[in-house]
Amino acid sequence: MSVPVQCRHDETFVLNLGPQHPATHGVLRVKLTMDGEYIVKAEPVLGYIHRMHEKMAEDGNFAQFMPNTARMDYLHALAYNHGYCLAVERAAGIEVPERAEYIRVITVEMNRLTSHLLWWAAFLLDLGGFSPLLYAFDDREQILDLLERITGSRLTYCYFRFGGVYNDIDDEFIAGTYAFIKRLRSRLPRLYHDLVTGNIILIKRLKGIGMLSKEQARRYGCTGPVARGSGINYDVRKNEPYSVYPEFDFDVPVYNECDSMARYMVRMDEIEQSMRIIEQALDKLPDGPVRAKVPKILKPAAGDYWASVETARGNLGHRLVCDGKKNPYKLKLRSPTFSNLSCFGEVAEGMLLADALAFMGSLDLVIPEIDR
Amino acid sequence: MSIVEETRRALLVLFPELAAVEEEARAAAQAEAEIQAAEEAAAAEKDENEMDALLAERDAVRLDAESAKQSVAADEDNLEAAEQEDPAAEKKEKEPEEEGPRENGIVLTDHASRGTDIDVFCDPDQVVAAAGIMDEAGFFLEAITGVDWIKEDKLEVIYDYNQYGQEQCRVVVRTFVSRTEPEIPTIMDVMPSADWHERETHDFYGIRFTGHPNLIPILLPEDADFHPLLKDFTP
Amino acid sequence: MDTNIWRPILYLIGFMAFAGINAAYLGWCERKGAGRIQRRTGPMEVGFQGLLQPLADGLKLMSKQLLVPDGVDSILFRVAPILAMIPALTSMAVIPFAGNVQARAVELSVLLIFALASIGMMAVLLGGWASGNKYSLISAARSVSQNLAYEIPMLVTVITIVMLTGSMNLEEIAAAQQGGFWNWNIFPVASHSLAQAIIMPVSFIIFFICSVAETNRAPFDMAEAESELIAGHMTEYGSMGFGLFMMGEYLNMVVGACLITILFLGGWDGPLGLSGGIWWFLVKIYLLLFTVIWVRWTYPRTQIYKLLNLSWKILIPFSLVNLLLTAAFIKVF
Amino acid sequence: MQSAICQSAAGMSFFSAQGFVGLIFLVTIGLIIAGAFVATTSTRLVRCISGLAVCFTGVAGAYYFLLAPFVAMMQMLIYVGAVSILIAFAIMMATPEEGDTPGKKITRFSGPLGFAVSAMAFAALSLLAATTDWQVFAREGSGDMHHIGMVLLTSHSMVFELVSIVLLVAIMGALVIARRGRD
Repeated sequence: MSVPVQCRHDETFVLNLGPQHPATHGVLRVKLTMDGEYIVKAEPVLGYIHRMHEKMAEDGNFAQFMPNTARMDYLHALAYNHGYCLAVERAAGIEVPERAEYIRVITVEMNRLTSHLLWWAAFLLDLGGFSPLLYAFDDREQILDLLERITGSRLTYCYFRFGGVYNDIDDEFIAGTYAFIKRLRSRLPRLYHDLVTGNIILIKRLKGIGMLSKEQARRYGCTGPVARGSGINYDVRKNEPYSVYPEFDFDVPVYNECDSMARYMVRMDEIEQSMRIIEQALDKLPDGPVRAKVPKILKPAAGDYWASVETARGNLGHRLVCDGKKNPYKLKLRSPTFSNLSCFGEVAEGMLLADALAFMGSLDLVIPEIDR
Repeated sequence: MSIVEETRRALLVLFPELAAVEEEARAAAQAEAEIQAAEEAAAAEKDENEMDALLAERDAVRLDAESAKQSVAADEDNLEAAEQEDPAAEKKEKEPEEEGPRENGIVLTDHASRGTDIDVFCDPDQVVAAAGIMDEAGFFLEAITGVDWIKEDKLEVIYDYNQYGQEQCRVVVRTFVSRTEPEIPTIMDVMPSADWHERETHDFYGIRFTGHPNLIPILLPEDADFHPLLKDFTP
Repeated sequence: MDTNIWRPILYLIGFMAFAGINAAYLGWCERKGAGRIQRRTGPMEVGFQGLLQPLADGLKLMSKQLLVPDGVDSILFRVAPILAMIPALTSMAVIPFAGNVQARAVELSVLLIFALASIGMMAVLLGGWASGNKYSLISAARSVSQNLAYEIPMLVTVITIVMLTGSMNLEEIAAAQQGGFWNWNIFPVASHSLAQAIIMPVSFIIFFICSVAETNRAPFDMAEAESELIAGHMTEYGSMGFGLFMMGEYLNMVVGACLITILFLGGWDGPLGLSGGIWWFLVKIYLLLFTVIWVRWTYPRTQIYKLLNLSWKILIPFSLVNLLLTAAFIKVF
Repeated sequence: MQSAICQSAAGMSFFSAQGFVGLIFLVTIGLIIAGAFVATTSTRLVRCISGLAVCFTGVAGAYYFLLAPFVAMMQMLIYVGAVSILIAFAIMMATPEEGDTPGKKITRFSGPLGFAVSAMAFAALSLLAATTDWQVFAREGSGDMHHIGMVLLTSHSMVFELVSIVLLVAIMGALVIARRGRD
């Protein structure tokens, strides 16, 4: 592992990593105090893309906030759709038809695949491997085409509605999804694992780098693959089942190594699990309506409600405080990466710059989601 | 014992009055149960050791509770609150959300309809103790946020805790602070993740977390002196 | 008036033209190759298969203003890109492309190339330092430590070749390997002992790795590591300043490939005893260049300390053992 | 080439091949002087190093003119490539607040003293240059690799060994400095 840092205060300098830096994937800035190439202190500075979505939620009615949800985590926008829908449906007591639930699960999982594929691509780019980016995009495009067919958009979806989804899926989508899963199944071991996962340089760069212990992960509130890479068996889909997830047979990959490689492996395994879920959901897909009858203007009973979903990055929570009127009195968004990133300062201390960037990449940051 | 129940008991430390009242009720209930248990124990010998341990534990708890009772007189309202949380009835009952300020205490909420399991309401100076209990119980901090109750002229501060166990148990700790002088101690020393959440809440609501070493804007611009989520905020 | 003077000058002009065209079209080849590797087409818009793309890029670079930012050391800032280019260009002068296709026959041409390569390192150092940018500074420090570390095994490996051939003249070294690949230094079964033939591939691998590292190519491109240091020493450069750095890099790659070809792959000698010529030489260097490009688009980047460890803990000991064994074999057999 | 040197020194036409070589010789000497000037007068350390590197390059050229191509190459390889870079390294490791503390010990004697010392050195070297019986034609092959190798391992082997001791001491010193603070 890394050589212990000798802190010679007179020889440190401050390096501004970002807000425009290729490895921060957006506009994150990290103020690094460096001793040579070793990091003495790392201080993430957030807020460069802050848009105050929570205030926007208070201004319009419940449905009007729906498009905003996709603008936060643009890589797993459907999970944000889902989380917000769950919160509002819980508040207003709306029942969702079963077919709609299945479609939700299918699309959310497909979106999770795109998110993980993009993460994989960008992570390899952080490590200096450029080609995997295009392999992953190749696959990702196929999902985006399929999703575009039924949702109408490719990135910032606004597909879910209170009480269902906007549009039913058709046979072509189902056939295309089956075909895609078959294709990804064949490419995954050869292209992804043989070429990249088994690569000695990759292993050397990730093994033992960015150790985030189980206790640290808990104290910083890490969730999602970051927590699962630290040996925490926590997945909202299993621990706090929502939608129709309990009906599917899937595993939660957990690795105990606590390093960047573990987080990498968790996500690679999750791709597998998501494909399993999609397949099962397509097999079991029931008939029926895809949208319940819901009044145009919702006025949920006063009170506060919480809904959590598992996004590609972890536990996304919506706290909805209602006062009986047609707009949310308050909407709190608990974004997973906000908590996941908060451990960066402590973990990056004493690391080499290159290792810290590898660690940052393994956290899978989506800046608009952190800044909201 | 379910994790919800366990956590609730742990949190009762915050409210000695409630704890005392509840302990009394439970002691009465358990005295009956003891007789039954003794009969059962005779039937199944291997259970005996377990029961001994249980009894010992209960005695210890009762001693604690009694000492607490001597120091503080339980008042009628608390008695009522405690009765609502009768272990037998707690699951079925759905706590209606009260308008306005609420009495301190612990309310169990229905997860399916609320998304939370335990709702704790405490004084501002108790949040650190609550965080300590949560930390000890292995919980992690999900979020900190505020709500501006402008009509009541109060700010609510909400702490969400969750845990990684297979059984679900989400704990909400709430407290009210005054709107003009919003101040609350920081829980950063207990939960390092609170650092950013508190800064964010300070950004949006202007709530000062006393003892926070670095309470500078995190999401707002560094020179921001406005708090956008206050209801009377005009851009 | 003898031709001795004009020959190098004419060659130098030729090399300059070659440097420009080579950098442009090697760049094009790299983009096309990367495109093939990544299942896309690469440049397609300008000209047939994007063949005029390098021209367009060159025009764009040349027509841009040479920007000298505030706070840079303006003299060194301007000197650095030239320094990246000149030594590589000069070392082309002593490379024998075929029997007598050589600008200037120099007795110590191997040494000359290494001497010039060490100046090339100054370019990165000065460019990184003069930019006054912290990323560039880190890049300068990295490239210096990397070059120092990799020059040692490289030189030690060259010594084995020099000992085998008994000459520091590239032409003589190449001439000694004529007559089929079994005479080449990479596996000299015919010209040297079998024991020597077994250790020479190791030398070749060491030399290849070192030359990739010396030319700052992926996976050893620590100095420009775009995801860590943005572009390292090139961060502050635009227009032809950047263009010169790029040309210097490609030219360095060519020089490295030429060296490997001459030292290990028999220079202009045709394999299987075919008649040699400059074409074989070009085929070999472009095959090597393709390998370097291939490696770049396949592997992720290593990390600077692992890179240095590779040199100090693996390559240097191996190359020293190699040297000792070679010396022993020469004495024994 | 020998002829080129003496002929250009004798003032042949500038446009002949000999004149060209003479021009290169003058450039070499110019490099040495300019490099030395920059190295000693510049206030920025990196420029000093660059000047030093230029000076070394010029010296390498001078060696080449002295029919010692091997030494010339080694001069480039070791002094330009390694020593200058090492000095740059040393500066990188040194404290950055160099600008605040330099040369505080300058007294009014410093200037005259420096002048006197350099004048004496200059006089001595000039005297030496003037009185030496210069051999215009160096012995053929005395500067090439084989000869140097033979000489180093036979008649001058003592010097060779002593050089290696110097290197050993240097390496140990470097290790001591590098390990400090990393206990």
